[in-house]
Amino acid sequence: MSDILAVRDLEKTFGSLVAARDITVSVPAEQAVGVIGANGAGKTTFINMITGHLTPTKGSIWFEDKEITGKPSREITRLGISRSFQVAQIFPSLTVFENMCIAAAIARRSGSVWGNIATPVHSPDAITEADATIELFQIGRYSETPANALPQGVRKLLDIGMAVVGWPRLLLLDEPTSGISIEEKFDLMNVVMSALKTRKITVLFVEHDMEIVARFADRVLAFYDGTVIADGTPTETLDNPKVQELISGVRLKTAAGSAGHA
Amino acid sequence: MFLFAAAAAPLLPDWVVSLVTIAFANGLVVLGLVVLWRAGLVSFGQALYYCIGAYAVALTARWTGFTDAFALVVIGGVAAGLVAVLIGFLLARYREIFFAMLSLALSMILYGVLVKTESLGSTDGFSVATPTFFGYAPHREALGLALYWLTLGVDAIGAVLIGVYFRSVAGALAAPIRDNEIRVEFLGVSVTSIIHTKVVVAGILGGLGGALAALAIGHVDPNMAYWTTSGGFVFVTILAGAGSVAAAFVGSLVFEGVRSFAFDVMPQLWQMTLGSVLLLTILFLPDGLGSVVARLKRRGEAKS
Amino acid sequence: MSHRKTLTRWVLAGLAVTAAAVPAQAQQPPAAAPIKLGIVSFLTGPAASPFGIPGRNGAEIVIEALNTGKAPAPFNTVGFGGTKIEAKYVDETGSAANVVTEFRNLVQRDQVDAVVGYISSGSCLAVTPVAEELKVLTVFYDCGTPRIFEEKPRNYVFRVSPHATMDNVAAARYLLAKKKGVTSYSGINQNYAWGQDSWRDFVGAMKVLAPNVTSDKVLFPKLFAGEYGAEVSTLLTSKSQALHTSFFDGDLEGFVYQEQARGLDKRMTIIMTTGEAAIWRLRDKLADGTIIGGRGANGPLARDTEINRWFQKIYTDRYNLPPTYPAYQMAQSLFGLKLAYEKAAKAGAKPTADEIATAFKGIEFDGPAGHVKMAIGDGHQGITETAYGTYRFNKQKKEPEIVDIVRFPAECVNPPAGIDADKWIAEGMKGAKCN
Amino acid sequence: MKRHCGGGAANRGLTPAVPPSNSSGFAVLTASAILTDGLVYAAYLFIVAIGLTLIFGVMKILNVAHGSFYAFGAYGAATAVGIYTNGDWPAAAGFLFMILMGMAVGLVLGIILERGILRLVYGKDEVIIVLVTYAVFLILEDVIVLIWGPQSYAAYQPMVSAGNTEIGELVLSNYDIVLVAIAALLAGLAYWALKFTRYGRLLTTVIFDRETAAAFGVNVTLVYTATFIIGAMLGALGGAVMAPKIAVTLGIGVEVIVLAFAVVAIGGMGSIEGALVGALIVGICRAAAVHLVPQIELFVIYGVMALVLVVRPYGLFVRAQPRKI
Repeated sequence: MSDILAVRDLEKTFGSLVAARDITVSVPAEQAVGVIGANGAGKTTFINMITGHLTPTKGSIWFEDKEITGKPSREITRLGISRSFQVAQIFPSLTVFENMCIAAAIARRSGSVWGNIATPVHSPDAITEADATIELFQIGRYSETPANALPQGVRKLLDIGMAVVGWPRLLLLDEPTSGISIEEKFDLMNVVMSALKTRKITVLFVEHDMEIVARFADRVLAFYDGTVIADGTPTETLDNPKVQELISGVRLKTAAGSAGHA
Repeated sequence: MFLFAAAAAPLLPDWVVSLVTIAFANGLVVLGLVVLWRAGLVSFGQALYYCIGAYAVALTARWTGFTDAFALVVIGGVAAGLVAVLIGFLLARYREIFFAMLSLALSMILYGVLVKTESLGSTDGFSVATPTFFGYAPHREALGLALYWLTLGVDAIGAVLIGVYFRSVAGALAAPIRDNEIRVEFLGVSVTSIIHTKVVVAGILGGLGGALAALAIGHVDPNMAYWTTSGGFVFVTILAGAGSVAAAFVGSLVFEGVRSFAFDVMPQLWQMTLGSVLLLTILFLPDGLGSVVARLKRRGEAKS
Repeated sequence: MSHRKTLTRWVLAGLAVTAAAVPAQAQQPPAAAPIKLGIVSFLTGPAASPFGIPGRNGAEIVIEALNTGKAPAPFNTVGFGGTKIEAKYVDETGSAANVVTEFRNLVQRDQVDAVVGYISSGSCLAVTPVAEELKVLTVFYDCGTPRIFEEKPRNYVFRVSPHATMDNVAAARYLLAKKKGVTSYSGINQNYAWGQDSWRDFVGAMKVLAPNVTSDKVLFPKLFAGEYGAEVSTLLTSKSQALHTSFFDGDLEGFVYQEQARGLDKRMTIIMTTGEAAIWRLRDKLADGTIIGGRGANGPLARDTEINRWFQKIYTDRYNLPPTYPAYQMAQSLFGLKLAYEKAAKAGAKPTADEIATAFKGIEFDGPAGHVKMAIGDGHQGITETAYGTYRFNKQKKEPEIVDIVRFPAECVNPPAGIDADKWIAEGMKGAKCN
Repeated sequence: MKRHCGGGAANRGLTPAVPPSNSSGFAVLTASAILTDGLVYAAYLFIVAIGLTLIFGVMKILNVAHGSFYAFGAYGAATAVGIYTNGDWPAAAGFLFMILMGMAVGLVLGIILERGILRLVYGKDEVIIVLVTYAVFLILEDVIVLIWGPQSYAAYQPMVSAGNTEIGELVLSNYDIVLVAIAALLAGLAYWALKFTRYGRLLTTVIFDRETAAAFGVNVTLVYTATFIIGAMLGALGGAVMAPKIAVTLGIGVEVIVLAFAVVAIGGMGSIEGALVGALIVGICRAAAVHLVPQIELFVIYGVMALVLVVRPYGLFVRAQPRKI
C-alpha cells in the first residue's frame, strides 16, 4: 500500500529565520519513526506543520493521498492525525476518566455545531472506549484522580491516550519522555509503543534519548539546522558520522537543555 | 422542585407569588450566565438579551395586539437568540475581562438607543398588555397564578434542556475550554464555535427571562439593559454558583428575598445589605449556594 | 411597625415559600386598626436629596399634624375621618421590577389602605396597571408624565399635582411676556423621558405663541453627566437670548456652577422649570434675572394664604429649610386623599377603595399650593394655577427671593378635559382661558 | 486615532444652525471650541481613569469600587471646602486643602479595603475579585449616606474664585485650565515614576511578569498594597478636583465607573499611556458630537469603545501574547 504520510520540500521561515527547509519525507503505514536533532533543529516545527499548528511557507503535505497543507489543526485531527505535546496538554480540573471520556465523545461526534450539542459525553460507547484506552495505557488506578494531582509519567500517558482514544491512523509524539526520569522512560515507552502496535497506528516521535530511539524506532530521521541530514534504520542513522558529530555527540548537553526547555 | 413550587402556589400569599414569579423569571437569565461561567466567561452585558426579550414581547403585543403568553415568551426567546447569534460572531473571540467589557459596551449601546427612542417612551418605557393563555384571560390573583405557573413551566423546560445540554459535548466542553483551549482544538473541536453556541444558549435564556419578567411586571423600560441590571444577574450567579442548574433559581429567589427584606426593614441601607451578602458569599461559600445544595445531596445519598 | 413583627413575618414568608404552609390571612391586620398608608419616594440615589427626602419630610410633618388634629380647617379632623394614620416609607430606587414588587408588597403583604408616592414617571407608568389590577387607591405626588390618564381611563389612580405640560407652556408664556426681544432660544435638557418631554412641550408652546421665534442649539446631555464644558461652549457660540432647561438638583447645580464660571448667564436668560427646588442651595450662585418655575405655585411662588403660612412654618421649624415643591405636592396629595376619604366615609364606617375613588373624582379644595380642581383625566388628574417669576438674591436679607411673579390660571396652561396634552399644544392650545 | 472620530467629522455636513454669513469663522470657532472642550473632558477622564488602569495593570483587578473612591474624594473635598469657607484663610490654600483632604480620604479608604478585604481574595479568579469590588462599591454607597446623609453638598468656591479667561469668542474657565494642568502633571509624574524610580521599576517588572518578579525577590504583596493605596488616592483625587464643578450627591460614583472603564478599555487595560490616549479620543469625540451632532452624544463613548475593542480586542496599547505549546 502507498505511504500514509508524504511531505514534499517543506519550508518554514519566520521573517529572516529559517526554521525548516527542503524537508522531503514519506512514511509507510504502521511504521514507528524516531525524530532526533538538537533543539531548534526544526523537529517541533516539522510536527507543528503536519498537525496544522503552523502553516508551511513552501511545500506540501499529503495524508493518505489527500493534501492537507495549511488546513486548520482541528480538521487535520478529524482526518485522522493526532498528536501529543512536549508539556502534557490535559484538563487539570477533570478526572482522568473525564479527560478520556470527553476526548472519546468528541472523536465520535459529527463536526457540525449541532453535532456538538446532539452528542452526549457519557454515551455508552464513549465510556467503553474511554475505559478501554485507560486500560490500554495502564492508568486504570488513576481513573478517578483529578488530572492536576497526577504524577508526571501518568500525565504523559493520559496526554497520549487522549490523542489515541479517537483511533487516529497517524500519531505524532513531541518528546514523549521529556521531563521523565531516566528509569521511568523505558517503561513509559513500552506502554505507549505496545498500545500503538495493538491499534496499528503509524507514529512519529521526537526523542533526545538515543537509546530509546534505537530501542523503539523502525526508522530514524535526523534533523539539523531545519532539514533532514540522515534518514534510515536506527543503526544507519545513528552510525552516520555527521549525526555522530552534530547530534548524538552533543546529546547530553541538548538533553539537559531540553529538560529545561520542556 | 418546580412541581413542588407549583403545587405550593395556592397556599402562598399573593405578594410571595409575584415575588417568586419575578425571581424565577430572572433565574433563567442567571442560568444563562452559569452556562458561560462554566467556561470561565462572565458577561457584564447579559441585560442586553433580558431587555431584548422584554421589548420583543411588549412590542409584539403593542403593535399586533397579539397577547397569547406562550407565543409571546417564545418570541422573546427567539428575538434574543437571533441577536446572540449575530453578536456571538464577534464575542466568541474574546475571553476573561475583555469578554465582560465588550458585552457591557454592547448592552449600553442598546440602552442608549432605547433612551433615544421617544416613540417608545424613552426612559419611562411603556406598559405591556395583559397576557391571555390560549384565549383564557384571567385577572388579579388568577392572573398572578397563571403567570407564576407559566414561569415555572418555562423554567422547568429550560432546566431540563440545559441539563441535557450540560451532558452533551458542547455543554461539557466548558471546564476543558477554561483549562486548556489548545488541547480542545487538537481534539478536533473549534473552541470559537463552542463558545458561540454558549453565547447563543445564554442569550436565549436571557430573552426568555426578559419575556417572562415583562409579562410579570407589566412594564418595560431601558433600565432593563443598563449595566447595573447585568451586575445584578452576575451577582446572583456568584451567589448561586455554577454547581447545579437548580442553584440558579434558588440563588435568584434568595436574592429577591434578601433585597425585598432589606427594602422592608432598612429602606436606606439595602445596598449595604446586598453588598455584605455578596461579600460573605464569596468569602465563605466560594462555590455559591449550589455547593451547599450539592453537599446536602451527597449527605443524603451517603445516608441512603 | 416593630422589627420583631417584621422579622416574624419574614420568617413566615420564608416558611411559606419552602414549606408552603402559611395561609394568606396570617397577614390580616386586627380590626379597628389605624389607616395604613404606603409612602414611596427616593430615599437613596441622586433623586433622594432634591425630591425624595423633601417629599418624605412633607408626608411626615403633615401626617403628624393630621394625627394630632392640628392642621387648619377644613383638614382639622384627626387623621382620616377620626382614624389615625400609620405610614410606611419605602424606597423607590431600583428597576421597574423592584418598584412593582415593592408596590405589591405594600398592598398584599403590609395590607396598606392606600399608596401615596412616586417621583419618576417610569415608576408611575409601571405601577398604574398593577394598582388598577389590585384595585388599590394610589395617589401619585410628583411624577409629571401626562400619559398616565391619557393612555386609558383609570379607576383607582389619582394625581392631585398637575402634570408637566403646564410647566413648559407657562414657561413659554412668561418668557414671551417678559423678554420682548427674543428671536431665538436654545435648550439643554437631560437625555431621558422627563427632559425630552419638557423640551417637546416648550418648543410646541413657543411655536404656537411666537411662530417666528426659532430654536437654535438643542442639547441632551446624559442624565447625571456632571461635566458640561462642551455644552456650555456650544451655547456660548449660540446667538439665542434664552435657554430652556428642565435640569434638576445635581445636574442643575453642576450646570449652574460651570456656566457661571464662563458667564453664559450674561449672554442669555436661563429658564429653569424646576429652579424653585434649588434656590435655597444655590443662593447667590444663581444669577439674578433667571426665570424660575416650581412645578406649580409652590414655595415662594405660592399665594400667601393661611394654610400656606402654616405649612411653611411647621416644615421650616422641623427641617430648618423652607419646603420645596416636592413637599408641597406631597401635602396637596395627602390633603386631597383625606377629603376624599372623609367624603366617602359615612357614619364612621371604613370606606372601600371604590367608595373613596368615587368621592375623589372631580373633588376641589384649597391646599398650601392653592386651589386644586380634579378637572381632567376623567376627574383623576388635578389642575392648578401655576406661576413663574424672576430670581433675585436679596443682598440685605441674604436670602433668595422671586420677584415679578406672573400667575397663570389652570385653564390657561392645561389642556381642557378629554384632550391629550401633546395634541392640545400641537393644535394651537385651543380653549386656553388666560386673561 | 482619528478614524474613530470619523462618525463625528463625517456629520459636519448636518451641523445645526450655522449662520450662512460667517460660517467659515464659525467653523474655526467650533473647531477650536471642540479642541478645548475635548481637552478639558479628556483631562477629567484621565484623572478618573489613571488610578483604575494602574490598579488593573499591577494587580489584574478591575476595581468597581473606584467609583466609590471618586465619590468619597468628592465628599471629602466638599467637607473641606465647607470647613474652609467658614474659617477665613488665604484663597489659594483652599484649593490645596481640598485636594489634600480628598486624597487623605482616599488613603484611609485604600488601606482599609486592601488590608481588610482584598488581601483575603488575592489569587481568586479575576472575575470573582471584580465582584468583590462590586460588593464593596454597594456597601460604600450606603456608608456615604451614613456619614454625609442623603442631602447633596456644594463646593463651588474654588472654581468660582478662579474666574475665567476670554480668548476671542471663547470663554474658558480658569479652573478647567487648572484641571488640564493637573492631568498633564499626573501623566508626567506617572511617566517619571515608572521610568526613573525604584518603585516604578518594581511596578513595571510586576506588570510585565508577576512570577519572575516574585522569583527575583520583589515583595509582590508590598507592591500590591502600595499600588492599591496609590490607585485609591488617585481615584479620590479625581473626585476632589471635580467636586467644585458638580453638586456632590449620591450616585456620582456610578457614572464615573463606566466612563473610566470605557476609557481604560479603549486605551488598553493597565496601560497608563493607553488611559491618556483613550481619554483624549473619547474627550475629543464627545466634544465633536456635542458641537456637531448632539443627537449621538449618548452613544459616542460606548460606540468608540465597541469600535476599538472590535479592531483591537485588548485596547490600543496592549498586545495579546500568543499562547505557546
